[in-house]
Amino acid sequence: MRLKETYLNAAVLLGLLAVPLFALVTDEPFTITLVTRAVILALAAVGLNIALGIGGLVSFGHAVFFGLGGYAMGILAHHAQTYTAMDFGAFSIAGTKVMPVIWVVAVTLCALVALLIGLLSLRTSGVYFIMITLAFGQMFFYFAISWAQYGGEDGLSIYVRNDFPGLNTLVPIQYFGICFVLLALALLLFHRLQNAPFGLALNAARQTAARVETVGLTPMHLKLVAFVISGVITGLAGALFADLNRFVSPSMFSWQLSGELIVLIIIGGVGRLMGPVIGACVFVALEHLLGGLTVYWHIYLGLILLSIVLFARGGVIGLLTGKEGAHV
Amino acid sequence: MKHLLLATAAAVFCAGSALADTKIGMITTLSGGGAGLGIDVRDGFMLAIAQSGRNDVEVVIEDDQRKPDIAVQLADRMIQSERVDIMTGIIWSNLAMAVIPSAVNQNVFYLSPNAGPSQLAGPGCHQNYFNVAWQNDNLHEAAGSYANSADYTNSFILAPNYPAGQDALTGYKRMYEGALAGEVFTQLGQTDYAAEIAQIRASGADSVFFFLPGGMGISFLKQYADSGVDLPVVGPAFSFDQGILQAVGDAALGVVNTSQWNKDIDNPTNAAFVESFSAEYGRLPSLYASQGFDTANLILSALDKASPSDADAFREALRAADFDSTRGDFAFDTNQHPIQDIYAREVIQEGDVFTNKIIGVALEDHSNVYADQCKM
Amino acid sequence: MSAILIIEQVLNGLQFGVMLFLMAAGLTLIFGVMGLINLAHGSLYMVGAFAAAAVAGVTGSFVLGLIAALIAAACAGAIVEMVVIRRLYKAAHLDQVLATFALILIFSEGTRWVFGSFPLFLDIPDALSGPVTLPGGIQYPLYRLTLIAIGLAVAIGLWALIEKTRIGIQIRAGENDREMIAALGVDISRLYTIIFALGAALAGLAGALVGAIQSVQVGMGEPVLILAFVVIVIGGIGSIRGAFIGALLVGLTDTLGGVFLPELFKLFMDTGAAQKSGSAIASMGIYILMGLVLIWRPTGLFGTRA
Amino acid sequence: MSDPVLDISNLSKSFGALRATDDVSLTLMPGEIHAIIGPNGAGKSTLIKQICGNLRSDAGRVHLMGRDVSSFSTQARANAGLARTFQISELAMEDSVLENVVLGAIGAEARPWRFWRKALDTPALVERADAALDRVGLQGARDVICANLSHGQRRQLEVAVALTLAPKAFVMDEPMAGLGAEGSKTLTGFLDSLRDEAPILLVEHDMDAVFALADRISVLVYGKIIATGTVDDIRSSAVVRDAYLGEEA
Repeated sequence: MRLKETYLNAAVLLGLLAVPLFALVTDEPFTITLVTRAVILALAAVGLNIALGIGGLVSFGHAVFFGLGGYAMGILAHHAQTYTAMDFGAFSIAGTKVMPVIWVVAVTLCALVALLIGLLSLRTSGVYFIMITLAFGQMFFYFAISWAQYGGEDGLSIYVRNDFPGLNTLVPIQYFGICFVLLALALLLFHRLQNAPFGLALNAARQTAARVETVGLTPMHLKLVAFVISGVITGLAGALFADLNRFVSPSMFSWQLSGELIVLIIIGGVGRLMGPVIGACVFVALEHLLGGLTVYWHIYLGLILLSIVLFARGGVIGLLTGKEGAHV
Repeated sequence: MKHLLLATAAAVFCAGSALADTKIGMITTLSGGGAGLGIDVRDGFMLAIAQSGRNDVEVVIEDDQRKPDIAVQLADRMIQSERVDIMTGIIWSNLAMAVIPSAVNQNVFYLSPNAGPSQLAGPGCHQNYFNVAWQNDNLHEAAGSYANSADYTNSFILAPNYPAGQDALTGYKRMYEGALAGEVFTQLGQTDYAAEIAQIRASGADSVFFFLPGGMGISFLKQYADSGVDLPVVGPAFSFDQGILQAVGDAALGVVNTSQWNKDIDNPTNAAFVESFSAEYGRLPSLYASQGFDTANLILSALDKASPSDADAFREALRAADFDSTRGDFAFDTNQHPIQDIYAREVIQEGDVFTNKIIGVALEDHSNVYADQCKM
Repeated sequence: MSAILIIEQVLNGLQFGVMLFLMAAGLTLIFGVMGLINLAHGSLYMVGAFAAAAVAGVTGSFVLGLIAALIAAACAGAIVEMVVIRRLYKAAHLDQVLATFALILIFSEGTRWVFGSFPLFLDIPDALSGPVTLPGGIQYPLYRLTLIAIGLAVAIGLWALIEKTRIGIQIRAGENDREMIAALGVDISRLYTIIFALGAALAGLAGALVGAIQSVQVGMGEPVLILAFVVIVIGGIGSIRGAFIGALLVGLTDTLGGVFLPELFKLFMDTGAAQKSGSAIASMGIYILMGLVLIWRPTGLFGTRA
Repeated sequence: MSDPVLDISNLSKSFGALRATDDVSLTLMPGEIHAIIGPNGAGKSTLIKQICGNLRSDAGRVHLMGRDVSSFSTQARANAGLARTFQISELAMEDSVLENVVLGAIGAEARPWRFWRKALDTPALVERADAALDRVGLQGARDVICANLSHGQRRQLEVAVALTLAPKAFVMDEPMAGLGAEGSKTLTGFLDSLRDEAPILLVEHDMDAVFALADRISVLVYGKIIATGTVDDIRSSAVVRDAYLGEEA
């Protein structure tokens, strides 16, 4: 039985909506929180999937953007709840607890940093690109650990979730709604972008840079723009993740997190629209179910990942639809 | 074998029947780096629950993998789905800061068996938050006090560059009256201390104070012992607990460290605890195990007087601290952190086993400097 | 800051560097010949340390422990190569990263399952313990001097192996042209297994040697793995010479940065702040170094292939 | 006589001691097919890379339509009107034939910064692509994934992508390589019809094709052009016979 990818995608999205609604009826608020976590991780991975799946940029440092988004939220909310202003010498900025404002700040910050990291990193390729992005991740990680003003390695606690006009974000299903809508928007963007001239050119640049140059396009520019868009979406996910936990810490910058984002995509299917979503759901479910069975659940996670690489190229989607994913 | 079975019971562990009246959620570190501490706390805690023979207390145990976001997620689950009354178990300050403020605001009681960050002792204190171990500064303050009594006048001090490390040096300096030969922040997770040891050698110090928890301490002590620098070393108990000492070996012999507990504290509760813990798990208890054990007994003592559903009465019962602590005298200060003796211990060898022996009291009936800042 | 202290710190940096080289050499060989990114290299380091600690604990002999470390790591490497890695040579880098990441999880939790969560004990042999006095009155631990000597000996040995032996010729041929060696009638899969086991043995050796002065515990491999990757990327992936130079650069930068940056900062800020910011920047030092090298030379110092 | 479309003067490139190309000059006139032949290792690939901007020249200049493009990148030369096909197909193998040709159309419009509307639903792009596919006779394989194409179809697709660029000049690197006799013949006929659209600089090993197509032939040996002339000139040239054919014998 080979499924058509469109049906599979629709089923996954519906499932993602149905589970929390069912949990709402049966009064299982934690299940909603769990699904929200999967949705946010999926959003981060959708971002990475633009760079990695379409553009072939194996960024081992996407935690930079996840963490930046998180810290943008943490710092703004911290100043808002302590009624202090951020002092930049010549001027100062008040904090805020309004989510959309925080998102705009997070997204802008991530765009700037992605532009800078992209400009420097895209001079390299292959393994060197993997490693230079890792290096940037480590720089941010160590910086965050020693940044005592914002908690250093202890991180920053935000005692109540930030506000969204018209909603009560502390109610799990409402916060889930916000995250789900943003994920849906990101998926729409991914889908349009992948099929638009930009995506087509970027996808070709992953496969053959020489061809793209020969038709008069510059692969480096395509990849840089992809990297920035990618970083922005992952950054937005970081801000949501921080709000889900009401907490930010340097672990959001860790290389393990960068690795996990890659893992999510591979589990689902590289370059596939719903790959990150399926990957995130599978990952969170495994973490939850296996983690409940044994403290040695990492062994089983390892075995599952290994089997995916060895026997299921193309991830879950590849397995179900019988089509391999993008080669990176 | 029994402890292996316990170890796999990460999901739900029922001490009694399904009739449980009180649900306790324990989030602690059982896998990955630093799992030894969480395992000790859990084993000490469960020992006390088992010894109480009560069948109306259910303990839900979860592994946080030492990741703050996982801990937060587990806390959400315990509060939202399991609807626990009391939470405990967190080992690390950063995880504590992630979980505790929001948990106690959701009307859950939290009793810390290990971490005691200063924010939660001072302005961030809360009527539902109790610390049964120590405020983070305590053992470092005791080390500073011990340094005075040992007539050290020129200490070289070092700790990793993160909040707990910075607090450690502040705590030591708060009590220590001598001069500083040097003050160094190492990298978190650093494994090689040759550079720092060379600085110590060149500094002209007469003593060394260090706070390097976990594997960092093992590395430091082994390298220090091999360096030929033979200045006396003091530190908090974290690098000298029962789990770590065996990995350090000879290198730790004779080192003085400060702790609120040791297995030779002379009281019947402690003697019984050490004996029953060793019998149950086949290893000597560590201070973490004693903290877990005390936390459980404090909860049990309060449950005898009131139910957590009557929050005010239960809180009063906890405040009274009317239980037999393995540490002897134990009381809560106004910010619900312990007032207790802190001892200086020396590392000795008993047969094949490295362990600690009390050599004196470093600070008597010691509380913490943050109590004044706490307004409840 | 006295000259003695500076010399001692340079020695420390060297010692750190040569140990990193043991890790990086295997990693870079495996990449150079097989084109494989092996994240599980740190696990082989851990296997070496645990094998040494376990055997030294039972027999009381450090040398036996070292031999056990070499054998255990080489065997683990060979088995992993034959069971898993072999299927990945033609796979994309991304698949290799994921598969070897999965191996880390399996190795780490497996080790914890067997040995428990508490660190193991492994000590310096008596004959090598304590400091010696070097010319100029420098007191330096004998064991660390031994590590430097072993590291340099291994470097020379590797050079000789690659330049002077039959297998070295095959390795060099493999780096230049993979089809070529098959055409020459070399048993490729045997050659790959040998190289992988060799790299693993070097990592295991490093784990055991370093384990004696650090803590032998689960997860000890990952920080070293990251550093080893930094080393081979700086040196240029596939180049043994690059790995050697890169290892020394990283070792020296890390050690000297941690010592001298805070001193430097003290010139223009107060002691406490200088300590904090100095060590914060020092902790980023090697990554900054790597970033600069790659921006200057996108394929590392001695790298050719991208 | 009109001005050359492509004017290459004194190009040189050395790799260490090896002089891959040495003071190469040649022109491509409107409407002509100018073939470059030479034994293996003569420097033909190097010369193409220099002309197309993949390799920086040590010396010499390249003019396209009278404009000095010597300092241009590959992309800029493509935008200026230079279309290249590759000896070993450089195609997006995971994509369909249409997508590959649409890529050319996107490049021709030099507007990749469109993020929303589907490329395959954009009439201007698809029409341009379809026209090119029609010309090379690949319309039937429009939706086939490139990796599933036959070798010959890939060669056709290479040319189709070049056609979408509506170039001023083609540079073709052994388009006949690997084609059977039948395929060569078809492609020869097609290239013959292409010369009116834009002149072709043709590097080719297939002598039958070269003699059938070329208006002029240049012979490259050891990085130097030893002779340029009509088919008959070259056939009868003693120098060429010695240096080139002699070597093959």
